[in-house]
Amino acid sequence: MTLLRRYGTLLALALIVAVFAVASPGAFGTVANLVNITQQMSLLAIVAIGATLVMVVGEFDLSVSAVVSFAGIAAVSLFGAGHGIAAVFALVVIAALAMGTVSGFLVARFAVPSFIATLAFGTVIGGLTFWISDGATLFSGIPPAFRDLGRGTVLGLPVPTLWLIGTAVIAWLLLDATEFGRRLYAIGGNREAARLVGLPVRRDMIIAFALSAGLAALAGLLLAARLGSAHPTGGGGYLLSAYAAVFLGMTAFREGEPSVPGTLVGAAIIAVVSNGLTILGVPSFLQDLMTGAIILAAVLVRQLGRAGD
Amino acid sequence: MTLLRRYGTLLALALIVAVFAVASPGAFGTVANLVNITQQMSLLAIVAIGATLVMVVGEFDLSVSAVVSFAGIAAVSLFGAGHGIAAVFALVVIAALAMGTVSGFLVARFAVPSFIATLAFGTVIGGLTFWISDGATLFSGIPPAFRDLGRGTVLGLPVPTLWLIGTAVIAWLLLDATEFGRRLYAIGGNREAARLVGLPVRRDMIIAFALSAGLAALAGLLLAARLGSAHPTGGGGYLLSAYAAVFLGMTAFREGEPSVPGTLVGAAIIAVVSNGLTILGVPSFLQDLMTGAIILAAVLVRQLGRAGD
Amino acid sequence: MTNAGEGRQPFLVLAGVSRHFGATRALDGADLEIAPGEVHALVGENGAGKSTLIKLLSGLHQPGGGAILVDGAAASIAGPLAAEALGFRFIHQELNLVPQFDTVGNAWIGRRHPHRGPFIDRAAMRARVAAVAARIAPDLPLDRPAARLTPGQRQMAEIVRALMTDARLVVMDEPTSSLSEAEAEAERLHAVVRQLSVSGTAVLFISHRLDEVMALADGYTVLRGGRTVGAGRVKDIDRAGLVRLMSGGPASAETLPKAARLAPSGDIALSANIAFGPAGSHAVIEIGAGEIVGLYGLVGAGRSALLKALWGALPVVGTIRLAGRPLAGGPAGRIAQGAVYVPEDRRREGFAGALSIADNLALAHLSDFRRIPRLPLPARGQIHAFARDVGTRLRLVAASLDSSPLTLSGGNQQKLLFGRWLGRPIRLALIDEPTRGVDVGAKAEIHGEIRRIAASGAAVIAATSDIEELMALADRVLVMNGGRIVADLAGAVLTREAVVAAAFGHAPRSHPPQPNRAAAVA
Amino acid sequence: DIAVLTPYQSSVATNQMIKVFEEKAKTAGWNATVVDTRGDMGQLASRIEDVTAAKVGAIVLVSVDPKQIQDQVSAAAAAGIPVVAIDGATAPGVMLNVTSDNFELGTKLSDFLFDKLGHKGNIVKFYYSAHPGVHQRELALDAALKTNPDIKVIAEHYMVVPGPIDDARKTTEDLLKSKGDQIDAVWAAWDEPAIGAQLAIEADKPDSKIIVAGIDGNPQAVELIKSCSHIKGTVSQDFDAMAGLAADGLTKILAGEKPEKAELYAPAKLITPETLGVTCP
Ligand SMILES: Nc1ncnc2c1ncn2[C@@H]1O[C@H](COP(=O)(O)OP(=O)(O)OP(=O)(O)O)[C@@H](O)[C@H]1O
Ligand SMILES: Nc1ncnc2c1ncn2[C@@H]1O[C@H](COP(=O)(O)OP(=O)(O)OP(=O)(O)O)[C@@H](O)[C@H]1O
Ligand SMILES: [Mg+2]
Ligand SMILES: [Mg+2]
Repeated sequence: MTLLRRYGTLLALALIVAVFAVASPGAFGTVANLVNITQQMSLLAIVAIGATLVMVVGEFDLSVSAVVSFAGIAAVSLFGAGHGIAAVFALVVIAALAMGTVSGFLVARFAVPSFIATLAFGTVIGGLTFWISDGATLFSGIPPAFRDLGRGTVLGLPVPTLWLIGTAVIAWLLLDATEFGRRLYAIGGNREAARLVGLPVRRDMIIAFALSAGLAALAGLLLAARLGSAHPTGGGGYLLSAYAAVFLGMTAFREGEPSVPGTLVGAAIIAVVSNGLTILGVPSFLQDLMTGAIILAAVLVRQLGRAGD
Repeated sequence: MTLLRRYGTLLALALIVAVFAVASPGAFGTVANLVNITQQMSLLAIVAIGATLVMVVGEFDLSVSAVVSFAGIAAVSLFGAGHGIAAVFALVVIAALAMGTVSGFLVARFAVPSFIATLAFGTVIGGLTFWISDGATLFSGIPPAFRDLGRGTVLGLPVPTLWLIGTAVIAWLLLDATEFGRRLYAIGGNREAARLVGLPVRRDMIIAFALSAGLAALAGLLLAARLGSAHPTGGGGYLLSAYAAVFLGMTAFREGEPSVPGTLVGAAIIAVVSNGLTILGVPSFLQDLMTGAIILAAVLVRQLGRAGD
Repeated sequence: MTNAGEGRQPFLVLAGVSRHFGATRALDGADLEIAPGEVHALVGENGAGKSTLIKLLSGLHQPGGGAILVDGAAASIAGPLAAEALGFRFIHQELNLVPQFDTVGNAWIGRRHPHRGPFIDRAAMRARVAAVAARIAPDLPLDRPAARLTPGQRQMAEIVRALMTDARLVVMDEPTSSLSEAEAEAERLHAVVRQLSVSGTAVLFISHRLDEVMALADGYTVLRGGRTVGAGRVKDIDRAGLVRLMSGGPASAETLPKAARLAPSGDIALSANIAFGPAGSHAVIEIGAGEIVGLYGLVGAGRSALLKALWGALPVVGTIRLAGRPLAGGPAGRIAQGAVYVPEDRRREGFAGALSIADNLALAHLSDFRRIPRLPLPARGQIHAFARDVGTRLRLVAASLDSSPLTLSGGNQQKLLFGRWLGRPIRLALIDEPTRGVDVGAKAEIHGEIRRIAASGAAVIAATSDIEELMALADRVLVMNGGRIVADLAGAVLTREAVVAAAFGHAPRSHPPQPNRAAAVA
Repeated sequence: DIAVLTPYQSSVATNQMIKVFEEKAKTAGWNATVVDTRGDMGQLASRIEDVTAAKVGAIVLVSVDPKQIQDQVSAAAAAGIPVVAIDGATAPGVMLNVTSDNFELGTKLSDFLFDKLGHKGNIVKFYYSAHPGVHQRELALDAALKTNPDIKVIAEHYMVVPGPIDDARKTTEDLLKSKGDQIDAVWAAWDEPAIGAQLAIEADKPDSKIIVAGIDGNPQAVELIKSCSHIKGTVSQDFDAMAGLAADGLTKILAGEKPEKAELYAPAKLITPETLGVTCP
């Protein structure tokens, strides 16, 4: 029972994988497919890790999807303007950090609820993205070397997976093993107390928002690299899924707090379910039904384990 | 300054209306157009009022958009099966109330975070909607009398506006003038305290979720009536806008509490801005930019008024 | 008394400071002087402005007027960091821990953590905290999240936090209000205060326990209505003198003698035989109509858990009967049967910040305030009339009954929890820390109300950490330890010494609890 | 097993193509499953990887430009899985693309409207450049505008998807308020915005002479044409033919043959009140 309570959602993930592997040993259960899932979940997980940082301080960043779209469009246009890969990467990430800083500033300085601040600011970013792209999908001028940042394998692991591993390790250490991370959790747990002991609440919150936007931009760049094109609303699908991953993760470990390992479990559940259901050839509408039901079950498993408390 | 603090967002709405009226006296500033705006905001506002009820108890209902889509599709299919208008209305609303009850039960009984519970359950509802509609837009067999529930005017006011007025008045009385409303605010303010003074916390939360789904279904029915067709993802656009309205409204009255008048102001700001910008002929991308900026300004006005505290 | 600070020059002087919140003059010309190594008591009625004064020192609020002088120079304390830099440490009245952090984590927030390489060193963090905790609170669980500590344990965690580093001034806003006065807890804190004083650290101490003040402090300052109305050496004043200064009138009878009340009738009103809460907790209780039973124990002994269990807010196994009828249906069912409950943690369990003071008072029985009895529409007028009545009976100091309870001072918040049950028939009262943080005057009122409730034939159980209160109020005392009732003291054997001894687990058990034969004992 | 993948299943046109293809698949004895990614290209790429891993018999992409997911398409082709596109484009790895020429659809629509207006007047444009096919129609309009200097675009609106009907309706309501007297026609890049525009005109300016036209031959639009609404035309893509051609092509491919051409065009025809045999006042 304690096991169920502490690791319920993780057990649910294991169970889901096991069920699919039995149902489809030849396709789902292969090492190649499991490795591929890590690649498929990587962009979502990177966005979700960014969202996790902001959730840790108790806020929402709803501009992540706008930043994902922006990063792809901005990158392809910059390539069109003749810039090199390193320059494009740097420019786009810096622009995103600046955007995150603005969101963070609005929330931390003016106490605007983050939900509305980032939603509105995301709309602004969306407008900017449309302006740059003229609303069209951009294809041309992407250097192959850039595309390789989002595809192929290195040492047998897909490149996006490697990006994810890097991001996750850094974010995890940042949150769990540094003073900055402790401060973020303290701010999220009791902002008043954090203020009372003189933590730099505003500065840390702004940094969290900036990092969230930076990671969304990274995901956007990798998405453009992976697809070889950039779509002005290409990040739209990431918003709710990223938060689904974070919230699933919150039920996975610790006392219902957002955490990097939790978010990874959450993103993995989402990725495994859609991969597995597609491989099993489940029709679309049933996929939705089952995805929703499986996520609910994954959360409930843990809550049932807690019922004894 | 106090005025700015207490009614900042309302003043912002007035200011926005004034600016548009000056910029376009002949088109925006006419009575006909202002009346038309009330019609354009009505469905969004109805959904947002439902979301407000759930926000009052401190939770999110992210399944509202799925319920909007479901209601339209279910209604048109039921018409196809030969049912009458009253029966269809009743069946769809009852189905939605049942769905809301399930969400509410998951949240109140199992303490599943509402964000993930309603997101997942919304996915299930989406799957159901796809199943019923086979993914197609449905339009045949809608009786004209049903369509009249979503269009035309009565006593000079557009029919959707009348629905909105009715909904808003009832919801407002419910929240502000009944014991139920008092209990909801108490639950939202401090759930543990509410439980300890013997309030029926679970039951009230479940009712709030059920009402939210019921109102979303009403909006979905009116949308189908208004468009003469139902689209399996027709409610998709309502989710974020509804919460934008609620959060805008939270900065409008009371001390940051969700409220019906606040949500109306929020929905009005959203509707006025999009109407005004379209009438002024502002290009699409600039519309996004400006919508975001205006909403941010509307929230900031009030927060600036508070800066003195 | 340490006599430290005697004759030394004050290093901290507040001269005529004021601070207004809208129309409320929380501070209106307050003076305060503290010398190095002095233990200084700040006393005053609820709402006198004590906590507000502390907040000026900690940089949370800025003074609206007057001056703060440190070492003779005007200092502006811009924020918590500035206060920390001056060497000031604070234990605020409303506890401020991060709920999901354990004691170790909480102790380190805002401090430079020990590092190993680029990462924080958890072992070193724990070792430092354990060293500090060993002095003050050896029983405090260091690895349990604050959210799952009892209020008393949380208070200790705060104290540990404040004493982690050396300081010039340690400010404690009612640090002992949920600590038992038995040697282990409040006493241990007192010892620490004396140690600090000897090592030259000044201590500014706020408490409504005047005996504690008399025993511990060197100097005192009395605030009334935001103004300093008296200051001096404690050895030059007596308890009655302090009360006179605080209330501005004669030292009225603080508490009525027990004899002023009718003897309990002897009918059994409440009988319970339950297992509840943390594993191993078990209680057999019988209480007569009109009887006031005190519940005593050390921090974490299980008093609150027992009361919650009786209130139906915790899962229980066993039977609870009120006047022979089983109590059921959770808190709502108990209210319907005439039971009431006052929680101990006012912030987390007490009231809803979103509602006004008046609405919070009416919350537990909204249906009593209907315009038309059958329609669930609350009548604002009736709610306000009720709130006004409660306010006068308990001397509530509030700017307006329509404002949020969060704007009230700590003691006044406490009054709300009690006040919501006044004025209706009560058959069972479960009261957890009835007067935590309440000033002496209001304490007498609350005690009076409790007696009135008992006199009307109700069974009353009051858990308290204040042994003065326990002795003054209770006809019979149950002492808990480790989730069980270890002593049942009444009449001649009910002495302070017996109670304290029982709390530590080496008590002569007058009625050893025997769950199986509970019925026969009656 | 055949995997049918699309990002736009809930769009009327796409939905119709899929329906028809599913029927043809059934008669051919294939087991077709449809996967929809709700407009998300990244998801679509992942799902193609999945069905490739599942070693399906063939992949059919509907309403998506394979170039947007080139790597995954190439990988599928390399794994020996034939890839066929409907309403897509040719690309490496795609054995057959059956489509209507979107540029031609746009030209047909523009010419129809301009003829109706006598090559002089003001139009409102509803477009959606993010979809490469729909974008082609917009380019066709631009080309047609060059040769018709007297036609002016006095307002344009980038559609909100999902919810295009309601969006077009609201926008048209607003435009009728500000420019109602100047608008002569509404050019809709597909039928859903046209339906929205029609709803607004019917409610706010039922007597106006504004003409609305779109593309797709959406049944609701056809119905509205039949009932003499403001929608006067839609350029119908022959979805039956497209899905049929795709199914035939796939049959050949599965039998080991190569399709004669990598790209097949289904004819498009204009639907107007006249072609439907109704006379409107
Ligand atoms: N943030 C605030 N807004 C409005 N009024 C306030 C606020 N903080 C304090 N007050 C008011 O200022 C007065 C002094 O409060 P303060 O908390 O300093 O009292 P206190 O002496 O600490 O009382 P207690 O013994 O009950 O803790 C009270 O009347 C209180 O209602
Ligand atoms: N939520 C919880 N989870 C785990 N243990 C808990 C929880 N709440 C309380 N405890 C433990 O249960 C025991 C009894 O707690 P209780 O609150 O009843 O003590 P108490 O006698 O009221 O003490 P205090 O004087 O601190 O209020 C304590 O050891 C406490 O640490
Ligand atoms: Mg105080
Ligand atoms: Mg207790």
